[in-house]
Amino acid sequence: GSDDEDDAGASASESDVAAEAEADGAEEADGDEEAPAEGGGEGERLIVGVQFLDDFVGAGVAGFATPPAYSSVIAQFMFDGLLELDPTQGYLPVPDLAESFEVSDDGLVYTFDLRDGVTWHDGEAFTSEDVVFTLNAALDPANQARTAADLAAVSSVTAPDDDTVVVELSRPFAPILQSLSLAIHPEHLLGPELAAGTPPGETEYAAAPVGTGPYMWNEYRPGEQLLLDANPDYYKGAPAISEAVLVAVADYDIAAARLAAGEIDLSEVSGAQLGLVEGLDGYAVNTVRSTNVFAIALNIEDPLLEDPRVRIALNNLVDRQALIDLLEAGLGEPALSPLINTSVETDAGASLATDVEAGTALLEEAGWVKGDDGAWSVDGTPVSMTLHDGFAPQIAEVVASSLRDQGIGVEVITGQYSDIFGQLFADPSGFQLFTYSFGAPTDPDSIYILFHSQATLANGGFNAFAYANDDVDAALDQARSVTDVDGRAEAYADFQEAATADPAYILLHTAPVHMVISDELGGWEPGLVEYQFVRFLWWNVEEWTKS
Amino acid sequence: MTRYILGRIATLVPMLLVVCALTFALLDLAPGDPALRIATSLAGGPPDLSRVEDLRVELGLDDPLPVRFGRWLGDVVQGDFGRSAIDGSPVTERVVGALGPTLLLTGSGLLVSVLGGLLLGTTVGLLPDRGPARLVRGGIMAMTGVSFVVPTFLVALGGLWLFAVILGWFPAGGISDPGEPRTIASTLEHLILPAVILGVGTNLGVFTRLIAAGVEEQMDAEFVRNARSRSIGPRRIVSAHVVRTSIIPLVAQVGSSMAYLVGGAYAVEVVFGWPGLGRLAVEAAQDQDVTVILAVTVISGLVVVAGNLAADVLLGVIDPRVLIARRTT
Amino acid sequence: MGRHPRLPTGRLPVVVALTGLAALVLIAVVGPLVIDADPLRTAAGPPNAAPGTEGHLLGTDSLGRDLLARVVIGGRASLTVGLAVSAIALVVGSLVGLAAATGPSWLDWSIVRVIDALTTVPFLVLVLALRAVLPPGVASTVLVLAAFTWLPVARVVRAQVLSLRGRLFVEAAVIGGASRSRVLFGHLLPNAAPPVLAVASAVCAEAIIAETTLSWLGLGIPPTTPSWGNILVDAQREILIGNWWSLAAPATAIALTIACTGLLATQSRRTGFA
Amino acid sequence: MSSALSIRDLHVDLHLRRTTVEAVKGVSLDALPGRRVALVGPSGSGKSMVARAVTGALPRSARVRGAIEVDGVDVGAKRPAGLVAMAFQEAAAAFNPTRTVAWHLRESCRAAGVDPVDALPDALAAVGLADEHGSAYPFELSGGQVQRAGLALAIVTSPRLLIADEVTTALDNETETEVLDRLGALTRSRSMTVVFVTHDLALVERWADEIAVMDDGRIVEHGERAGLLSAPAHAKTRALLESRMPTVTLDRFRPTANGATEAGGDDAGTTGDGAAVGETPVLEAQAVTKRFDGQRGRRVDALDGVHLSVGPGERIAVVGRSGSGKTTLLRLLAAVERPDAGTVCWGGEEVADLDRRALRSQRWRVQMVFQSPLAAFDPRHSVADIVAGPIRSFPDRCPTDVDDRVQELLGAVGLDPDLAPRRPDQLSGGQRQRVAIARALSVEPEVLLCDEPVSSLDANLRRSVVELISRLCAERGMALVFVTHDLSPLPLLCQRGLVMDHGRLVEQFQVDAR
Ligand SMILES: Nc1ncnc2c1ncn2[C@@H]1O[C@H](COP(=O)(O)OP(=O)(O)OP(=O)(O)O)[C@@H](O)[C@H]1O
Ligand SMILES: Nc1ncnc2c1ncn2[C@@H]1O[C@H](COP(=O)(O)OP(=O)(O)OP(=O)(O)O)[C@@H](O)[C@H]1O
Ligand SMILES: [Mg+2]
Ligand SMILES: [Mg+2]
Repeated sequence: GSDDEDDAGASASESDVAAEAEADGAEEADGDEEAPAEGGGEGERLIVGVQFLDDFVGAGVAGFATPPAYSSVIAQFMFDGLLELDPTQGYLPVPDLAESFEVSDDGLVYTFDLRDGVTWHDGEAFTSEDVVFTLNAALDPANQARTAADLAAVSSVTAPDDDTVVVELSRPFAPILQSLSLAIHPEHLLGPELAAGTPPGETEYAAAPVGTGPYMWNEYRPGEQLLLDANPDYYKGAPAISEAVLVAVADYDIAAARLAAGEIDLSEVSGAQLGLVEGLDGYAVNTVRSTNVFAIALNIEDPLLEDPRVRIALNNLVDRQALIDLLEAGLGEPALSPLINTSVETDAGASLATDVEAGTALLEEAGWVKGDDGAWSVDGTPVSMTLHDGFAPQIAEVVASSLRDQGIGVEVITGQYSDIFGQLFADPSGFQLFTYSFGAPTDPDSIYILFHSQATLANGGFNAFAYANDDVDAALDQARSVTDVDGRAEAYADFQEAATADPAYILLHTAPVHMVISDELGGWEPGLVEYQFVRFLWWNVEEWTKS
Repeated sequence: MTRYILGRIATLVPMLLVVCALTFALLDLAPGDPALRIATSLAGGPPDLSRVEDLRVELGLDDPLPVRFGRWLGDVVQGDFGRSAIDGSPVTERVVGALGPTLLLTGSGLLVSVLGGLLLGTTVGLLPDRGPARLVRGGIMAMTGVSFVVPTFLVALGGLWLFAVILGWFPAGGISDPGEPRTIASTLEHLILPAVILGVGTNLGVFTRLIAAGVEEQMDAEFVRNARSRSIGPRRIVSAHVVRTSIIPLVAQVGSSMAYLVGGAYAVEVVFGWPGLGRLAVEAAQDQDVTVILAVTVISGLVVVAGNLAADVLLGVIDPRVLIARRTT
Repeated sequence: MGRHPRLPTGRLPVVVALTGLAALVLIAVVGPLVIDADPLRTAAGPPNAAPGTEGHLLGTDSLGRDLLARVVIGGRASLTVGLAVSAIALVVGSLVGLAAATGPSWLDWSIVRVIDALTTVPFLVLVLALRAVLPPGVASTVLVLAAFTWLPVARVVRAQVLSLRGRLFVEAAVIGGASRSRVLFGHLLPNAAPPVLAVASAVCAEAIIAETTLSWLGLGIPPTTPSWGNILVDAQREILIGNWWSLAAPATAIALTIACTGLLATQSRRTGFA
Repeated sequence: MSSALSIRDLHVDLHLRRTTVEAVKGVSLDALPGRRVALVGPSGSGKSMVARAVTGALPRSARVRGAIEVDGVDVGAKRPAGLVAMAFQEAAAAFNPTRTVAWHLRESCRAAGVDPVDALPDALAAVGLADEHGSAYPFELSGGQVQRAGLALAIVTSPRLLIADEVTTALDNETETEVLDRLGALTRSRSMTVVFVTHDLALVERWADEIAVMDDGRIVEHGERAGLLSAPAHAKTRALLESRMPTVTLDRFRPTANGATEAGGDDAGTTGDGAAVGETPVLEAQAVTKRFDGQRGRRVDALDGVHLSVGPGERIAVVGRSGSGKTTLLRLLAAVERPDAGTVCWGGEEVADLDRRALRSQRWRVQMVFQSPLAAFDPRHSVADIVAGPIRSFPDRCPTDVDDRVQELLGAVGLDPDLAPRRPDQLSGGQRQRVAIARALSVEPEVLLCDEPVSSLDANLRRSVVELISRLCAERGMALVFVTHDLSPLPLLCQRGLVMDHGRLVEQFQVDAR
């Protein structure tokens, strides 16, 4: 229910939502108290196949050092944040450890009222000290926290009393609520160790972390599995399934095999494995739309690509349907906007749709000449471009092939992710086309680092080729500083219009997410959309049942 | 003999040093700025360039190569392999923890390929190359030749689907059942399929052929004719005379296949979710996690060296002429 | 009466193997000039089209690329890798192994040490390190693979020669005034040949296979240069959904090549390379 | 009384790649229990093949027809362990090189169900070997020692039928007598039947009850010893008997010095008497010492301060008991083994001082005929390749075409040119020995070192080979060091002789030219 019609001020709106959500939470908690008794969940075990388990555990261990997105697997099982992002409401931040919160009118002071009676897995009481500690630790450069950049607008964190936390910002920053959903760690365990100068990853705490979430750390067998036990004292009520095991799977093929062998209850697979898991006895495949957009970044400083008409034409000429059919088993969607499937998507991207005639016309307009053999040339030289790729060679090949079909010479250069990106960071000028992937899973602001002229690689952004468009910049800045939903939506509409007229990317398609789930499992509810690596699969794991 | 072994061991230390220095230098040649790489992975995106400078100073990356190597070596000698360049976690535990499973898997894989090679190679060497026996020979050669034609990862994937998924005879992965404690029985249950696949997928073909070649040649040797004249049973002729002499090249080969096995078990480890060194190495290689790669190098180097030493000693035991040649030179 | 032991070129299996190899090489060299399908063109036909589908003799892969064109051009990369790697390994390995077994003891000592040292460097580390220095491609793959495949050859040659060296016939040849190289190449090496050739044939096979594995790890010949290895890797999954031809085409090509080299080795062994 | 051995119409065909060799063409032979039957005949006539056929030791390429029964048991179908055993002509090759002698003996015992505790030392003692020889590897033994070890291996299980293929060729007279005496007692006491293959007619005279003469794969004559020797019926038998060289014993020669001190203690003047006085010796060993460290601390002083000087064209015989160090001396002289102490000189130059290249360029000067030729041939080379080996290294030494020269050499040692493409293991014992001689002669060396070069040749061939060597010495001025236990060629061949014992020169003697 993201179509909130409340037209009151920003703070009121947020509070309302928060209050609503609080009520929901209470209801859920009530329901859950009965669940274990009814479902006979006692002794049940949830077995989940997870890629990059070691990385996730490593990140979860130093959890505060990681945006919730990256640590989501561990964080959603073991930890809570001040707020959580509700997939059923377009990832609206709703109360979690904070019972409610208030935002000052100038958008600079956030006051959180903490939930009472929450305890850590070791029995200690959860207090505002823990929140202050975690946020300060994340901001401390010594801890090299990945979240530090997201929290850059925070100027101070204080705890007037045990139940209240006040976060002050130096400037209005709309996405801050999302950032404040990061996992909270126990001051009484981690605090002394960090104070002693131990790096987060090497603390004793990291070997057996303690949270407030629905599941508790039991045992970690590196490279193999992570064993978790249900937290009987979880504030929403004890989870119905008494044990959770996260099993490492090296890739989707192996996940498919272990699913087929009946060894795991659920795992994600990619489009390529659909043929293997469809019709598998005892499992169902759930396909979820996604915001994960594949794109080709364009080096706008390259003479061939300077002209926006050429960049629009490339968008028109690329065969998106081929990508979807060949790589996503026909289940992806053509992406004409970087904000596809988010709450702020508009139809501004229509002019980028695949349309060979329009593209051809635009190229001719831009001074390209099509020869008798169908090959394009500029100033008598046949057009030939390079397409660098570091992670999706098949996408690169299909794109290159479809552009070649249109008479544009494209040669694919693939390599290892770190190599190719290393080259890019070192010197982007040798590149023309470059495969990229991005998306706006929880807050549309995540595209800021892709389009804003300040977000160059040198500044820590992802705007690889120093794309700069004043209208785009203005719209993105505006979206950050207004805090009301409609105001932001308007700003993003402006952004999309400007970005469509002057594309920085060839936008390709979205890759949907396929979850294979055992029929024995109940209570799983997908978010609206999912994004690469940022899975909100587990957001309601405490409600799951297994028969 | 004891002297010889001690001598060999005394040479191991400098040898490992050379290996470490070599690897260290090679990895140093890799293009790209390690500080940038670390900063990138720490930041999970484009790093803050001033951070990169800090890191460079912090990690002493501007020091000359020998200085860095010395520092690293000093730490390693104290049992500290440093911190992962990717997530900053300590490497020592991970590498040491992965060593056990790797030894188990490669050891069993080697056993499978040696025993299988002996059995099948001898069979092939003994069967006449004519008549219906030719079919059996061809059959065995084709079967063991699988490893020549099919890459190990495909054998592993195929084996996984056939034996674990379709037939359900073995678990499909891991070293223990999800959520259950590790026991010897469950470890064995999980070990069989990957070990057999590793043995068949890597060395069985070579071993079978080596043995077959030797047996075929030795079966007409004068001393075998002599043994026949002494009414020594065919089985004993094969086991005590022929195999012993044909096994010499095999033992030499085992030594060099150690590294192949240790480093090469990766495919099997990845496919079967076996928490071993190979898998660690693959992941580290893909992440370019230099610290982990170095640690894996040292540890697997130790294993391989030990294996080579064992093979060398064995060679001397089997073929006295080798020992004598060594003693006189 | 031959001066040196010769490959028994007159024997049928050898003729078959040599012809087979020559044919494979010829197809890889000439084939792409004859076939007009573009091996890189995706959606050239329907994806996963069965063999015999209009215009696609061997069918298409999951990206709708023509398999025949891909396998034929893939032979260029794969055969280059297999043959070049085994040639390098055989030559370097034999020379080094011989030098170790017959040279002064310090040389043997150092060579053994170096071989031991190199064999302890795990394959992946070597690959990664060399890969980091060399741009990905066929030539660098050959170098990477040759860098460690000569080791087993050298070891086997050394072990064989060591056990042969003490034999009387070598002594007799020395008394007969055989030059050092004649002893090495006329007596020791040919006698060591059967297991060495068996290993070398394994090396050729191993190289072609290792190329595949490197592709699987994403460290091999880039997918934009088709090789049997990366075609195979692309196809590994398709077989489970019924597209056996994607796998069968490169696998058959690999199997044929390896069968030919294997046959050569077996034959040279059976006839004692003479 | 039934026969201990009964062979009926035995054929052995050897299928080579291009041809088939009919080695045995219908042999029938009976031997009564307890009898000793000598099987004699020219080299290559098929004697060893008959022996192998009886014991199942034929090469893979062999196809057999005919019936063979031992003690009424058809051994073609099944050979119970301990029924029949054979001592191989080339003992060195009959042992698994990676196992000790005792290991083989124990293996035989186990197969035949005999307790090795007594049988093993008994068998070794019977052939005059000590326990330490048992624990040695075959390649650590001298020629005569392995030969006796091979014999021990055959008798250790006390078989009903013993086949001995040239088992005394490497033994000196004394040792031979000892071994035969003990063997005789043993076979008598166990009423063993013995079939022995030999070229040594003296041995036949002394030991055989009956004699069977083979020629070209057939038995041409068979009868009681006395009758056959006095009135040979077949032309081949007569030829063999006639070409026999007169038996010679050491007493016949004139001692010139005795004791190692005299022979070796002084300078070259002592040893250098004879033809060599005043001239630079072509080959010289000064106070050479060689010690081997064997298994279980077995330590052998194979040579202990030996002096030897060979003048140009001088022909020296070296005799001595089995294991006394003769072969070791030759190997030092040929510079394929280094002395522990002392020096070896070629033409006045110390071998140890020559660098590898210089040494190699001199190799043609000193050529050697090995005691066990099979092991001294590259198993993968053909006869022609073997003979041509040295010529290829020293093309100057052979002005004519290599192939022609090979044919010529084969002819000179009485070998059929058809044998040229064969591998060494496809030859008879005598044929191999002649190949070895042909190889050594191919570059017309200055010094020829011969280690029992004619031990496996029949009387006929032996004479012609000895005459060949003698002629070459005379015509080309080739010097000769001739190790032998059979003294009969000496008068024809040598000027003086040395006696070795336990690694020392103990005596010298002068041979009067005939
Ligand atoms: N490689 C070796 N290792 C150990 N002992 C050896 C080795 N070679 C020879 N011997 C020993 O050295 C002694 C001399 O051996 P050599 O071969 O010179 O004797 P020989 O006089 O030639 O005897 P024969 O007449 O029996 O051939 C023997 O006792 C033998 O056992
Ligand atoms: N393995 C073999 N392959 C082919 N021919 C062989 C083989 N062994 C022996 N011969 C041939 O068979 C014939 C008989 O050989 P055999 O060994 O029986 O001779 P022999 O009578 O024992 O001679 P010698 O006294 O020289 O030992 C010879 O012409 C020989 O060349
Ligand atoms: Mg014979
Ligand atoms: Mg001797």
